[in-house]
Amino acid sequence: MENSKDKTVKDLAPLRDIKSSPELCMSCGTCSAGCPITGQDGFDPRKIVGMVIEGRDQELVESNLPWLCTMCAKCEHACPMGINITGIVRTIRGLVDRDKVPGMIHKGVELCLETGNNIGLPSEDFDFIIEDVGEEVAEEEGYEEFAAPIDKENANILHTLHNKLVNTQNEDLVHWWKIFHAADESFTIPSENWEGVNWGLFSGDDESMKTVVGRIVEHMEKLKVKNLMYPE
Amino acid sequence: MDRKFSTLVAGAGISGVRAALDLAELGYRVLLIDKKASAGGILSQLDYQFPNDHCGMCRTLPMIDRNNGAQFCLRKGIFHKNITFMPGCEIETVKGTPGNLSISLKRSPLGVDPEKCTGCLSCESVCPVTVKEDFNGNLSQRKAIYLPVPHNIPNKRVIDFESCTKCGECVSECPTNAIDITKDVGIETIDGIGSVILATGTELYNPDGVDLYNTSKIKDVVTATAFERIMSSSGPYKGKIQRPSDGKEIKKVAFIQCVGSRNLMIGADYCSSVCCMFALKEAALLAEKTKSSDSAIFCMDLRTFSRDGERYKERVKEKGVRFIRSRIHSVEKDDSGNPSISYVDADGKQKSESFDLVVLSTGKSQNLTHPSFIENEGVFGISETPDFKEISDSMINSSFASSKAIQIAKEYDYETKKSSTQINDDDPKLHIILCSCGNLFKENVDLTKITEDISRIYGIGITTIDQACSLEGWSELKSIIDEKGVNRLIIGACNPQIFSTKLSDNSLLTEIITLAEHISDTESVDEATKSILSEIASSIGRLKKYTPQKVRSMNISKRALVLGGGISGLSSAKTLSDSGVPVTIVEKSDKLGGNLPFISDETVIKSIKNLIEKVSSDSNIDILFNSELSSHKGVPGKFESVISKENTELIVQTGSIIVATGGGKASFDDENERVKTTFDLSIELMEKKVDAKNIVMMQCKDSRVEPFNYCSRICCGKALDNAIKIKEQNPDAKITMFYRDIMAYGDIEKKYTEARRRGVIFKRFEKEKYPEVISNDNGFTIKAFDFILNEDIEIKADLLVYSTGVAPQVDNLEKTLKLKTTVDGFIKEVDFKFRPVDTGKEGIFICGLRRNPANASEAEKEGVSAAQRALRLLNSEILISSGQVAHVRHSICSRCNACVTACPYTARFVSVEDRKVYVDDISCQGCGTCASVCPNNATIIEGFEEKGILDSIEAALG
Amino acid sequence: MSEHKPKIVALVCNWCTYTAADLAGTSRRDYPSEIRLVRLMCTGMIDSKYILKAFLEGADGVFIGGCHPGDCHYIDGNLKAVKRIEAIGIMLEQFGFEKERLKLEWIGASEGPEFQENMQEFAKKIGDMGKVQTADRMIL
Amino acid sequence: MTTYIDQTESYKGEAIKKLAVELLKNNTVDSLFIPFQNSYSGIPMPSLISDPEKTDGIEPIAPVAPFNSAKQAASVIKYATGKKTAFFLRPCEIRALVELVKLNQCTLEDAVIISYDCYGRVENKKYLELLSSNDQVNKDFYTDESLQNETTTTCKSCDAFTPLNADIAISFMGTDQSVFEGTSEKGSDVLSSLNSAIGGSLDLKSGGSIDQSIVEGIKEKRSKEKETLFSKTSETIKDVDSFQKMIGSCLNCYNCRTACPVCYCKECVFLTDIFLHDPDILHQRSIKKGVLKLPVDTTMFHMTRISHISHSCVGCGQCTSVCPSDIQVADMFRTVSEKTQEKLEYKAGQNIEQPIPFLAYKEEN
Amino acid sequence: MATRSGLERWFPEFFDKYNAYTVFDLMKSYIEDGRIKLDKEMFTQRIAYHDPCNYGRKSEEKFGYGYYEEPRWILDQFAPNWVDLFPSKANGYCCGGGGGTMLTPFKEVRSHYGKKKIEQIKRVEPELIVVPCHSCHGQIQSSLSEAEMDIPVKYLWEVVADALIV
Repeated sequence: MENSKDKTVKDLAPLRDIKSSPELCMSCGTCSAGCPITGQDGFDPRKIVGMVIEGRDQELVESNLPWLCTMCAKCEHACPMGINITGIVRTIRGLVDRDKVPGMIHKGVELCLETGNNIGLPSEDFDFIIEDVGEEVAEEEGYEEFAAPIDKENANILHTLHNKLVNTQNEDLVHWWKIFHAADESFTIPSENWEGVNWGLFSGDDESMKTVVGRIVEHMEKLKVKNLMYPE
Repeated sequence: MDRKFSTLVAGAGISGVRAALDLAELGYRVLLIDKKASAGGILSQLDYQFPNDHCGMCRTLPMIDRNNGAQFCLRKGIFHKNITFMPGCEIETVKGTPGNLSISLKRSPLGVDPEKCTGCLSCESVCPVTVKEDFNGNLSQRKAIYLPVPHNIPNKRVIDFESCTKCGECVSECPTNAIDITKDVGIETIDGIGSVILATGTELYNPDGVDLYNTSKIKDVVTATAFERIMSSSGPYKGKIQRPSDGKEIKKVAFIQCVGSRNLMIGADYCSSVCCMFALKEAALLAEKTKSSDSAIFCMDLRTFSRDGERYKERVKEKGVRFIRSRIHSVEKDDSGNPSISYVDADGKQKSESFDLVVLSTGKSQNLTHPSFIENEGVFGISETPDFKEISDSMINSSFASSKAIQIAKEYDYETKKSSTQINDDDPKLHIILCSCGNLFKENVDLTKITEDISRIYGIGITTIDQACSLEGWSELKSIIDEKGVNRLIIGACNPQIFSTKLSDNSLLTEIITLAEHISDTESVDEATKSILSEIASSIGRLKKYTPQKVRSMNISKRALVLGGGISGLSSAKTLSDSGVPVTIVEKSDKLGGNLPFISDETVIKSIKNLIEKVSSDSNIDILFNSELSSHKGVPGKFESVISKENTELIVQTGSIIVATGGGKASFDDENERVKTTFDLSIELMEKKVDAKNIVMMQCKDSRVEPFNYCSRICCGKALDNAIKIKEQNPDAKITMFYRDIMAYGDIEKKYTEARRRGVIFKRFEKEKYPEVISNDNGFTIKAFDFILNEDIEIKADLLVYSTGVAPQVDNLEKTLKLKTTVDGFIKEVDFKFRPVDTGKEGIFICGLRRNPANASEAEKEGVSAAQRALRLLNSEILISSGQVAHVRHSICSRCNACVTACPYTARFVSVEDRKVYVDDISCQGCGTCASVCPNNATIIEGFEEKGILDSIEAALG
Repeated sequence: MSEHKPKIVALVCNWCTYTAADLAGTSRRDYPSEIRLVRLMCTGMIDSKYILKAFLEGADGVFIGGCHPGDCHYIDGNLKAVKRIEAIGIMLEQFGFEKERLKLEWIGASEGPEFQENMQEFAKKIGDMGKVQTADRMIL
Repeated sequence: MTTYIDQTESYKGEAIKKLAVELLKNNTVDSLFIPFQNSYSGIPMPSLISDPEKTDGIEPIAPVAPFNSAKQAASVIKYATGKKTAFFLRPCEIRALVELVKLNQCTLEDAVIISYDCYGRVENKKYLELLSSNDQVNKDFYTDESLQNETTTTCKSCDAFTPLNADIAISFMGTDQSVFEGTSEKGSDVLSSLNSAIGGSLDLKSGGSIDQSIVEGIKEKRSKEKETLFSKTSETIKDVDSFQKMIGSCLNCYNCRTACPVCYCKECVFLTDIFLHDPDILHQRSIKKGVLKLPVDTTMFHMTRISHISHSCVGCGQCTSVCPSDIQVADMFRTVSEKTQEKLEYKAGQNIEQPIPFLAYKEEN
Repeated sequence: MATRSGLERWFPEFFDKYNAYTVFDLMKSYIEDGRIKLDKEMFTQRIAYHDPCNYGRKSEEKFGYGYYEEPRWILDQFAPNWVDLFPSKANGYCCGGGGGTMLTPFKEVRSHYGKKKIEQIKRVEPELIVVPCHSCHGQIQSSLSEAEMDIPVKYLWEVVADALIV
């Protein structure tokens, strides 16, 4: 990890615009009152902030707590001190040894860095799926002209994809394509590094996150696309 | 140049009214304006006040020269001969210098001529525009032409031009042509004003549109003010305590504190100071009124920092109100449509609870500033920023501001007008004037029968005037008075309030009958006639037997005795001396300044030193060091005090006494040099660095628990100052503060925020569990329970700082001066809210720490405020008694002294010389309690002679 | 007893109940017109003779209205009156005046509706009781 | 407490007289306030005696009381003078005196109150009649039941006949002896200092034997009497017509109020301008009612008086005794007062520490 | 969210060269410019709309703008009977699948979250739920099945695509 070990979550967590550090917390309980999972498995946002203030980072890093949070920010929305609670959670997540990141998140990040998508789908499979689903669309009335544009240069819009659409729910790939088609929009899908989601956000892994975002910039340049449709 | 008004007071809320009355009572003419169409400010909406859960606002009214003001409920309006009230007015600009300010006012039209409006309601009935009534927290509706405060007197309508469509229906319907909808906002300039007092108050935070509270989606979420209206019998539901959505009786309420306060996200880094007490009061009232006990106050700290607040809180708790330490995220609805709230309870569990109603304790609106003309010389703000204050604090701050205005009024020699009209005491010559009010009374009352009967039985003449309220009617009325040589008059009209002010300067004795009260849609002409007849008869009875007393005057000893040379005493003395009143200060020690050695704020120290300097060099102020009051006698205006000074005794004659003997640190002893008090630490920090690394601060040491069950108000602020200072000196110092409630009211909240920002750790503890301290070789270990982390904690410390609170001086003055004290030994004021520095014994005032815990600037202001009250007595050479006071007929008095015990003002005393009972005219307020306990009418109240009352009862039943 | 319109004397304090009554009657009052208001500065001012006089002159009821405890302009005049009024009631009862005919109520200045309600209720109750025994009689 | 028993005298009046004289003679007190038979009036009148040589006429327990002497007693001790006086009073007179203390009309600082079990009194006229036929009536009254039957209605129905709030109480019901009991510290001190002044010749005992059942028996009889009387009276006054009939012949002479020991006003309110009406008022009343009986305000007077002092009524019956129209004022007063005092939880003359109900105010919290 | 914040953080120059649009911006402009036409008869059923945290609250916090009105405007164009959940928009409840929690093994906590959402949904009794987020879509579907409720969940662009008149 690039994070320097002598800095605590308190120092590392990004601040919101009003520069409210975790110390400002007056343990009022607004966050805990509003969080839907307060009390579940020992979760309590106020407690997390409290522990961060006291520098009890290690306990947090070793616990499930940062991973139970959906970082939905309902707590922050009402926090009278404007404390960036989700930022704190993400910072803690980032301090967790990568091999201890629970579930699929970090594995997805690694796969993405390696293969260009979070599920490690080989590109021939990808090409096949896109083409196949594209053809299905073209079979529908009114979409006869449709063909899924891969690596088309000078398109108006870059369209990245959510891995689950390619993998398990490819019937859902078609909706945007139909809309684009109906709107007579010129768009393109990159053949490599087509992943639209960026799990580095969830795992607290800035470096990987940056790499994945960088790929989008690359697409724009390489394919000479003018506009980006945010993937999510 | 017109130099009519010595002072313009902007804002007619309780602060403005207090300031205006301060000046008016000294005889200065005041122009009182308010942006709104009516006076009264926020208090006009509130029926109840902590600590007695009732009102008592009328106690603000003058007690000396009281006939100059109206003698009725102050919430219904303010009337004083020296106060001119202009509604719908705002200051645009202020130019010029003190003594000659030129003020331009923006005047919004009210649409209705108050001189002509009879309050007949016909305009309202035809007005097609219905809007929400903000007076009732938008829970009821009103027309575009309406009565701004439903209980106002007189009940003049105004037009809300924002919603008025100018359809003109009301104009043609008005029977007295009182309505004009053509006028626009105008600018009016008034010159020659001495000074301006800005008492525009503040605005309440508006929670509408905040998605957390959902006031628009959940009808049963209301603001605290709206809830007050719900509980008011003049409110939207006429006193039925029901909720807005479905009319269900309200039993269980959730109060959400800090709505709009203590919130950096909205720029509200302050505490609004009053909401906690407000919520407590409302919760108590609800519990009382509906016999319910399941309400909850959701708070962070419960800021009960006023003197009696702590005990009040406990009483509320006994009523079953819960205090839950959880700020609320948002309000939702349960499946049955009740508002519901999620919160975290004491053991960290999340709970969801439904309530009948959710009350938002809204504080002051954020980002308010004073208008720029506050910078102009001669403009005095009641507070530094638009602020919320507890009523007693407001009263004190108002008098602080008015004392400055009085200096200017004096300096520039504004005319004073004090009067006690001598009522004509010739043999009674009665006449009756009835207004037929167009055709209203002609049609509904048999005026002929009335005239005949009165003449037959009483031999008194009656004249009927068509419209007495019109100009012609008025002059006709006056000519009748002159013509008939009348000295007693009975006026019957639809709305006679008009006459009471018009006739008030006259030596006529007037009785006013509201004729409209006798007419009812369901009753016949005969009934109304009979009813009016008996009321006239009744008035005749009273007027005939009214024996006006000669206005009495008394020379006063124009000197004040200030007991105590501390901060409040000094400011009192200074204010009095500046007003030309010689002062004797009696100081127990050998120096002035009181608690000066315990103050660490450089600016405050400087200002106190400055004050000492000024007082010491003031030739008008005598200072007696090493002396104490040993005994006291006399009446207000003429007190005689014996001062003992180093084995000698001196007698001082003064018109007034100000008790400012103060108080100090509560006693605390600890040998260990690593244990300090917050006060001592603050002094130490001025000079040197604190070398401790781990500092633990413990609040409320032997404080807010029996027997010292009150909040000392200043310790939290001081402890926060200390913490910030230590952090400034040494950012790595670890500071933990154990607290029960951080009493960082008002802008002290900013210190609390700052301390946290600097990394001071705050841990709350419960009253029942004071953190345990274990001393060891290296320092201390403090054991406590952490409510956030839900675990026992141990904190090491090498310096332990206790906030030990303050205590009143033990000086026995309550016995010497016969004053009342609180259970904690503070001298009690007569009314905590509305007369905070009056002791209840006229002429004796109380300020500073002897009355309640206060910081230096609060004490200073109290001192000025007390001086201000004393000035009412000391401002002139003679005191003129008001009419309507009690007298003793010594020839038939049996001296049972029942009256002496009964008098609420200790205005009666038994003379040592002749054992007779005497009344002090100045203290007597004419309440008549003495007369009712006197079996043989040896005590009489002017204007309420028993004979007159008995005759009027007899007549009424004739 | 619908025909009988009770005569009621209401002794009210200037600060609270009188202003409440005033509020109730600012336009047209809808409390029974046989109520005669007698304004006094304070309920503490009420002499027992006033109550006796009213009953001896044939009042069917005497209503006393003052400020709520704690509200009294004169600190506690209202509370001082309570015992005295209670004692008169005890005495009157022995002379055959039903105790319901004398009523003491706290009505605050802004409580116009309360005043109205109280009056209606009191008038109704007194009306139902029938005429007071002193009515239409020569009382020595 | 010190008790002294005089076993030498069979007539208890004599024993009391002896004690009184000794008190004065030995300067234990400065004066005596005691019924005294002077050479002019047939009835022993309360007198203030300071010369021990002029004590012959003392008739301490003659069965008559020309008036309730509390007001006269109060006039002697209106304020402290340092002149110690022994007051020989009937129980009802002490009760009235206690009320007057509370009404600030006197102070007991200089007073020693001596009292005795009261068998009642006969009306003044009756007494003179009895006296004319029997000059031993004072003594015989205590042994002759037929004489005792001549006492007033009030006395016959008085169940508060034993001394309360006295400093020295003399029991003679239920015992043949005259038992002088110091019932207060002051009383005991008086007895002891008298004893030492006369060389210890007083027969001081720790207590006499009194047959309480006899006292109780009398009490029961009188209570019953009282009950009957009150229930009859309360029926009379409850109905306006019968009440008006009862007071119908009242002359507004105000004798009752003058005789009343607790009506303490210097001048009655009914003699002030409040009730002294102008002719136009009288005409107005007449016009309104058609007929106006004069003098006016009779009912108002009686009821006002009741309202003013019924809580302090000690039930001495003097009001009835003085009424020229034979109105049973006392019956009415006592009946109403009993209920009033019961409801106010106050008993006239009982507890000197308890203030008069609505003249004491509790501090609000 | 991740892409936009990543671009703003590490590639600020991106915005000099290119424009970036959210799904709402695109759909709204297609409709406004008349580039697509929608069938107003197709979605007349009661539709509940769910605000994803990322497009709403978090976008508002991070970028100063929350996409609350756009999706509602889009629904207004062809689905007259859509309703809001309560609370919604900036104070809405997370579906329970945010922050990558779909990928973690803490299913129980996730389903606790989901229950809150289901309660909200139940209260408005919808026939269809529309979301503009892949995570929310998946999480709400799984919460519904856990609650044994048979209500379809569709993407916002899915209903738009279905309503296209081509």
